[in-house]
Amino acid sequence: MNFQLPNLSPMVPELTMTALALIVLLIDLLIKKKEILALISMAGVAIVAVTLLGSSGVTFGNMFISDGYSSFFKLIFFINVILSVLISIKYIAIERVNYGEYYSLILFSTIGMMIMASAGDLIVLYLGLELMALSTYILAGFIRHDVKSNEAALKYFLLGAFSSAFLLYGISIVYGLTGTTDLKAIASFISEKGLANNFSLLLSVIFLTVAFGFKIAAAPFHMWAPDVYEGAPTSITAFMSVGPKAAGFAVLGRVFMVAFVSVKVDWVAILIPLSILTMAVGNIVALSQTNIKRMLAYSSIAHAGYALLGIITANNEGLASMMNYLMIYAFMNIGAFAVIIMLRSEGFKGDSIYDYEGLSKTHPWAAALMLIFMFSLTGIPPTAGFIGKLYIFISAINAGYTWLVVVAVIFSAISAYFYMRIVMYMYMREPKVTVTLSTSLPTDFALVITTVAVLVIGVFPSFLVGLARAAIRGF
Amino acid sequence: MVPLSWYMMLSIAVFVIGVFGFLSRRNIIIVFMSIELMLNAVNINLISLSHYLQDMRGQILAFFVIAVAAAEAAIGLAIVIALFRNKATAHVDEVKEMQG
Amino acid sequence: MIQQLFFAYFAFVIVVLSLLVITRKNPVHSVLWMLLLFFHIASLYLLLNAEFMAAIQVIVYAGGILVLFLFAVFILNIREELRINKFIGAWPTGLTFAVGLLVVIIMSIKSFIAAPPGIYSIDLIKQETHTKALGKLLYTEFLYPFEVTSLILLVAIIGAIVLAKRRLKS
Amino acid sequence: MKLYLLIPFLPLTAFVINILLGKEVLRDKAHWPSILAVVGSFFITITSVLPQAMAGKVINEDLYTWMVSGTFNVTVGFLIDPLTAVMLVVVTTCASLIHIYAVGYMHGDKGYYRFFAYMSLFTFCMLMLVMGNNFMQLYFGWEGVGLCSYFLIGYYFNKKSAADAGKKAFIVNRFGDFGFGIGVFMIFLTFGTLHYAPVFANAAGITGQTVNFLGWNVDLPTLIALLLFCGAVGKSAQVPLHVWLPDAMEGPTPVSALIHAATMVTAGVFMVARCNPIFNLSEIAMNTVAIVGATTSLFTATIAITQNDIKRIIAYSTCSHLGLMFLACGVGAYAAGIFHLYTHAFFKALLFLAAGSVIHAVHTNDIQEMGGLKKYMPITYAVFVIAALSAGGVPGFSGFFSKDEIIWSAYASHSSVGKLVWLMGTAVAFFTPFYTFRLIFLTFHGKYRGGHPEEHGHSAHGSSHGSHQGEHHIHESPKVMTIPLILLAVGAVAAGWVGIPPILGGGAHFAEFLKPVVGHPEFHGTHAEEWGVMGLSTIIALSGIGLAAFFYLRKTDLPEKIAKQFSGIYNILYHKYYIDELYHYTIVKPTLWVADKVIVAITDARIIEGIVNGVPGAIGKFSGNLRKVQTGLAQHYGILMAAGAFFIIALVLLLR
Amino acid sequence: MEQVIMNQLSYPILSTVIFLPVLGALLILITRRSWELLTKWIALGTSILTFIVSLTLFTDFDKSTHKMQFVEKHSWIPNWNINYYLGVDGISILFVLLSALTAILCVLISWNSIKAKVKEFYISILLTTSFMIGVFCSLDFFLFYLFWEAMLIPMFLIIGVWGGPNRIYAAIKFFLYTLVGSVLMLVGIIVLYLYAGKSFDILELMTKNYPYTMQLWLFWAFFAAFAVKVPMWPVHTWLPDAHTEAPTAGSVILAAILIKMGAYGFLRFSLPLFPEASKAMTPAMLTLSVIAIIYGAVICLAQTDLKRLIAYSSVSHMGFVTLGIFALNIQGLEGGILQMLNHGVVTGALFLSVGIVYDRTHSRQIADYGGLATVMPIYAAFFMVFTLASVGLPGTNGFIGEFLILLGGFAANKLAGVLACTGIIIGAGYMLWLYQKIFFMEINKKIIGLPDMDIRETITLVPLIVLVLWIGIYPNSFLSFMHASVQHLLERVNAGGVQEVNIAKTILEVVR
Repeated sequence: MNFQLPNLSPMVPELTMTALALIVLLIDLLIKKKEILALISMAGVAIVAVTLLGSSGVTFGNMFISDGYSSFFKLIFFINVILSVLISIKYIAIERVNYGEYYSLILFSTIGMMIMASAGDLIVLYLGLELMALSTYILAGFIRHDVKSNEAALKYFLLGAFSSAFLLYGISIVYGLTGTTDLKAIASFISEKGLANNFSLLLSVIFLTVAFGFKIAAAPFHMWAPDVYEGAPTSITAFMSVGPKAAGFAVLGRVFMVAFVSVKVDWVAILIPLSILTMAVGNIVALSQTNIKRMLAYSSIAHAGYALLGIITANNEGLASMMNYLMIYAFMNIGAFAVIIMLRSEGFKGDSIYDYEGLSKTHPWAAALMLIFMFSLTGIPPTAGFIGKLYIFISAINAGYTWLVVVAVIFSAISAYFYMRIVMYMYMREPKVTVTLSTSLPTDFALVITTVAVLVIGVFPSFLVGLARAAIRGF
Repeated sequence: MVPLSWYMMLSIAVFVIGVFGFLSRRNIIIVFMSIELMLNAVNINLISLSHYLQDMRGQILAFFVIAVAAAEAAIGLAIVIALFRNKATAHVDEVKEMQG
Repeated sequence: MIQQLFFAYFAFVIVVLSLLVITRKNPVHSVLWMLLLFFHIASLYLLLNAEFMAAIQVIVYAGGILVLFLFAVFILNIREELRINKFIGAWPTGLTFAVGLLVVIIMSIKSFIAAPPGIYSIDLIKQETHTKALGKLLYTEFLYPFEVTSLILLVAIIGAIVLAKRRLKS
Repeated sequence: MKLYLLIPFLPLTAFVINILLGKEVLRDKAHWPSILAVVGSFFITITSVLPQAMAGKVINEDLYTWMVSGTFNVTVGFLIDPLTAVMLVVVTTCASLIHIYAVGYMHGDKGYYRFFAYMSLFTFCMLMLVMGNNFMQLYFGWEGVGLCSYFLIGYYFNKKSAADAGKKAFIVNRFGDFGFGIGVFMIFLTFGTLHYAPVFANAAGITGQTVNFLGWNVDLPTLIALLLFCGAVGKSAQVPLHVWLPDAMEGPTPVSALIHAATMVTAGVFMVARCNPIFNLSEIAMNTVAIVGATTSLFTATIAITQNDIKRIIAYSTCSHLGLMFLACGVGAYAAGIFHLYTHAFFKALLFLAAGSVIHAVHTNDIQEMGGLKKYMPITYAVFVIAALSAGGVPGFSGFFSKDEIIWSAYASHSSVGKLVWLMGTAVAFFTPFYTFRLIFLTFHGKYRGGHPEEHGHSAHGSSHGSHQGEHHIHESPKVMTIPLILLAVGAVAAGWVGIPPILGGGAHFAEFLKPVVGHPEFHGTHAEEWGVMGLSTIIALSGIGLAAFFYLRKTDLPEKIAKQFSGIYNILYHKYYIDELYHYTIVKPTLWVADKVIVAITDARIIEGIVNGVPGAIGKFSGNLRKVQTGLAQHYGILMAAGAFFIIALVLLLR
Repeated sequence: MEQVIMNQLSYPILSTVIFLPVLGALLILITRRSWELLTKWIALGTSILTFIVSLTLFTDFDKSTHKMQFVEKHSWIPNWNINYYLGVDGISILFVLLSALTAILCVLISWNSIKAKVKEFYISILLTTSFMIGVFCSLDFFLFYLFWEAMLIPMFLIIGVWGGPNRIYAAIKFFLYTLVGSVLMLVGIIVLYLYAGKSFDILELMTKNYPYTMQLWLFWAFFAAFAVKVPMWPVHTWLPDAHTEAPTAGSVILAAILIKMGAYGFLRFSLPLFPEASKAMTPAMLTLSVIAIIYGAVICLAQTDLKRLIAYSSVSHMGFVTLGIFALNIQGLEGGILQMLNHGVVTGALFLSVGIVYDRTHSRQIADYGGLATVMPIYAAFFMVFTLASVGLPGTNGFIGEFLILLGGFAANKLAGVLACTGIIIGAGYMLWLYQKIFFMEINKKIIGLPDMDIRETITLVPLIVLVLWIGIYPNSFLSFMHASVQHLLERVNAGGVQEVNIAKTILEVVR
């Protein structure tokens, strides 16, 4: 039996990325200055991003799909990696965990996400998810001399493993029902055999929802998020508030829209209360937070709720709006974390919101940037956050979910309070503690990128919207 | 011939026992083992389905599950050890510094 | 009939052992019961004509994972373990929902219809041997996930080292 | 060059000059622009406007378009007809004399320029009011004079009572204007324009029409007339809105003379007369006007007999006379009303100015602290008596002719209402001379009852008059004050001679002059009746003087005894029928109470703010509770996940 | 182009007016923090320049047509069919001018009173100005909403950073209140956008007819945004707090421009887009307006805080504006628009005036004043003029607006007109009471020796006095701008045929 090597050209980005991760891992052994690894990682990711261009196609018998959809998500992952690494360099030195593995794990995690985004088969999806998740567990516990970091890793790990057991169980039922794990084959099998009314199928859909809901931190599967976000190294919090969430959305979109498209009505009916609950929990509990990382964790939960609206519309426009939203969220959220990370300095935690009191007096620029990110997260024009929400709302209303959008906008108005609270502390209170900013060139660079992106997308969203639309076209 | 449903029932039973173990035990190691139980339940399901569907995918997935389980166990235990170094406990309910 | 009896035995023992695993106070006992459990599951796999799976169940699980657990258990303080409650306070709630899940899963799964059988009939497997059949697939059709698994294992190694190695003096 | 335009705009110019330059540049010469302007207006009136009006020429011209909105089109325009001409004469004459008088009266006051600025502004507004050719301009002047009245009443603004009085005047007037404004709206809605000419021309067309107003079907002319009359009630201090006028006496005396006697308060009468084509359409409205006027007249006359403040007595007297004017209008004798307006302006301004002269000398308003002043201030005394005789309706004086015509008109109108108001008017004819002469006797006769001079030196007026004015220092006012007094006295005697009724051998020129504008009422009475009515009122007036002389010259202890005997009635009268208190407790207090205790404390703070703050508060509290779900224990999170999965599956099972 | 008249000038005038302040803000951003004087002069210069440029609008405006003028249209976000689309008509042009004028006054009045974070303050003021002008010029819903919401950011900061003691509460309240309303409008905008075949073009949307039920829903969605901004009763309670706590310039912007946006929204959007719904909802709107008039006036009687009183009086005065708008006749509408302008001028002036004494005494309590007319006579005179304008005395601008509104309101609904008139009585009551307490009576010890207004302060108030008298004496120079546009608006509203008004029925319909 002859073995023919499948066409590898669609997965050049993944391969390059793997090579990059391994190279970083190896170089780590050779050099002392770990900052170089960061540089290599970023440069490498930039190169990988370039390879995205020519990488469309399907290979490994539908297991790997590289299309606009996956490429768009990969772009989010790359931006996520680059920005996270930029803000990590100084930070992990301050936290005294300046190890080379950090960067390679980030890269491995990203590979996992890329695999998820490109997965055309539940097996690959599971493995990509595990690759991403395992790397992230480690990263969450990377500050191993810090109890909080350990705790974050432990909780993330326990609940992550729990949720992947659900995922597996769901996969096993789908497999039993359809005899395959290929998404397209599942879809055609379901519609051919008229399985759409089969409760077992719904059971598996629900189990997959649980697992994906866990990844995107949708209520009631969100409970890990606040603790893990708070305990994990801040740079990793930024990283995983964007990457794994986007990856979760990627698989959610693809699995539900491709494999389970025949039971659209059902999973939409499941996701609607989920998204309302998510917005509610995220926005409401965020109101009473005093730790900014934790607050942003809840905010991240809430944003998942908004993005879910894109999936709920269950059409291409909705998916495009969801992708657009996640891209924008990447910029604004990491931007916010970049400011947060600057407050962390030797001997100063800087993650309480009270540490932001009077920041505008002591560090006007940092405060101004934080202000922009907070307004963007609230969704006030002319920032990108508004564009993201607008697109989501347009597509949801277009799909007939006006009432749901009303709910969403009301929660979004509620959310304004906790974002504004930060602004209020920064601008309207007097400084109580002296905050020294641990600025560094990479962090500044990350801030410049995110700020410019937030403002430019806010005023000229055309390119991004067009990109998301183009990406979804071949879905 | 044993009907498929028996296997599936067994799988469900083990899965739920695993869920219960996960949800109620204090000892982290036993919680880990509960997760392994759940994975094993899935494996039982997969392999029996694979057998009855006369298709190898199920077994292949089970194979990967075992591999991943091993990796998970390694990382999980590493996390426990790291935690144990900072806070000498192996009880989940004592690890709740962060809440709210 | 014989098969059914075997199944009945294995199923019963597996359930009982599972319960034992999660109810023992002493983690060492749990690990040992689990070992037994894994052997039974492996036997079940044999019943399903999956020799290779049975083998790795024993080798990887019993041989690898459980030994790892045992190591971990020994680090912990077992004496203290025996003195305190083994369940968390909310275990009744956990039990309720576990039972609830059991009920609703069973209710849903009732409508399960197995997909039509594929090509890997028992005869084919017997003829080709299970290991070979599986191996062939793994290295051809499922090469991609197989490679991904290698990355997972690599990450596991890195992770275990990063997390568990002794504190560096800085 | 339209010369008549200068009449209002000269005072306006004076105002602008004074307000811009008065404080720094003109200082104690601030009276010059104002006096020159108003005297200029006076001469233009006399030399140009009056002859034209006499010649029967009516000017009705628009100056410019003020407001346009759809079909609503209002101009600033001028109408000069006989009625306007009479008003112009009254206003410019009185204003000129009072301006001159004020030079002496206000001398040395530190707000000197301000006083004259306001006076000029007032003159401007009053002239705009009487000269306007449409309701909007009438309204403009109406509010403008109200504003100046507010400024001038509150002229001594550091004094609380003065500031209060000004505010009160303004707000009470607003109540009247409320109706007036709505009346103007109704006119626009009915006629589609606010110009006098088309409105009055078409007025007859609305006879008998009804309109749904706030749920009631009302007769349209009645509605419009009554709404307009509301404004008149406010401005002319008629019952029940008369309460501001006595308080308005807080202002400097020239202000009282000009605004609260001669001109502004008569605007209501002017307006009713001006709108006679509308009023004539409604008997109800006419009767209302007559009864309100008669009531006010009697009501305030009775109050006046118990008051002790020299200016307040005159103020009540003003109310009373204004009531008579309305009485006249109400029985259709507009010309009689305007005639009384005209004579009243002279004698009442004279009364006020004379009173001012007294106050200027003794620095108190309380007649109980005066007495025996005639030897110190003979001129003042003389003019005061002339004014009193005129006001009291003693034959030969101006007041007699006008008052007599009113009473005769009331009697002669062929309605029962006319007879009723005639009776009331006749009663007033008794009270008026009584209280006026009571005032004279208490002030100028007897002995000086003033206390230590220093006590009064500062209290009545600003600090500028603070010198030694004991009994021995009381002296006649300077010439600049007495000459206007004398001139006004001439008017008080002779002004009425232009309207001597035919029965007394006169030509009733006044009524004839006004006839094109206000028409002429139909009288039903013989010459004998007319003689009877005239004789009766004259006898009554004289007996009023006699009684006053008896009480306050002979038996000076009698009034006190009577007051004690009838303390109930006396107190009611002394406290002005408790109207102020009534308003205070039924309108002011409840409104403030509602504002403070209900709206601020309950509606706004509890209900609306309760929801506004309560909902976020509840969300916040909910948030605080909800975060407790996040116990920090991983297994609780797991339970929640399992529960979530369980509930979703269960719901799907149940609902599908 | 038949719908609009493109900009004939050699430069894009509306863009210039909108973005000049932004340019100024950027200039300030790059100046050194220590050069405060330069910052102020840049702010002043920019705002004056903006105003001068905007005067061209006033002179070159063609009053004979209702069409949008000085129109600029560029493709902006083609994916969503969004254009950068600006233009003014007779309804909006006056507010552009007023905004530009207000900016100058705000800079002037803050000259000495803002001492902390000077740079940020002037940036905020300029940005607010820019966004406000943008709101009035936008002909694209997206652009409109962008400006509408973006304005919240600097305004939030102005109140919260430079405000009084309770500023944080006020700022957050202001922000959340208006945000809740705005987001509902956003939903409405999106619904319109989708219904009209994906178009944000306001003029195009106005040409379409919408189903009645949809109109009702959308009317209320837009109402949520506009009513909060106006503010109508009972969603007015942010206003006293925000006005009171904001720094003088903030109060002025709020009073002069920001709350006009709500009424402007009704005019520009609610009426022409949902004519039938507007007509059906007229009774409700009139009721709310009348309640606002009386409620706002009565509540003023019980105030002890100077700025709070003026703030509540705004509620009452804006009640007149909404009354006029929903009278749905030409007098009411034109009166409403003019009264918006008047209220901007007068209340802005009152807040400026209060700011002037506040700078001296740092007290807003009415009880801390008394006899001020003796101490600061010129100031008292200015304040008197504004007080009189506020109570609507003929000869001042307040009279023209109120008269037209009441006339229109009376014509539309007699009861509403009559009840609204009572607001004028009470209005005189509280304003004169206020004036008396502050300027008359015995001199309060706390204010002895205060200097009268200086040149800068006088210059700040003089333009407003001029406007008060100008509009009062010759309102036609402003009314004439509106005629064509208002006429057109009325035609649009009346084109839909008279909808029989039955509140209970319509409410039922909405519920259903």
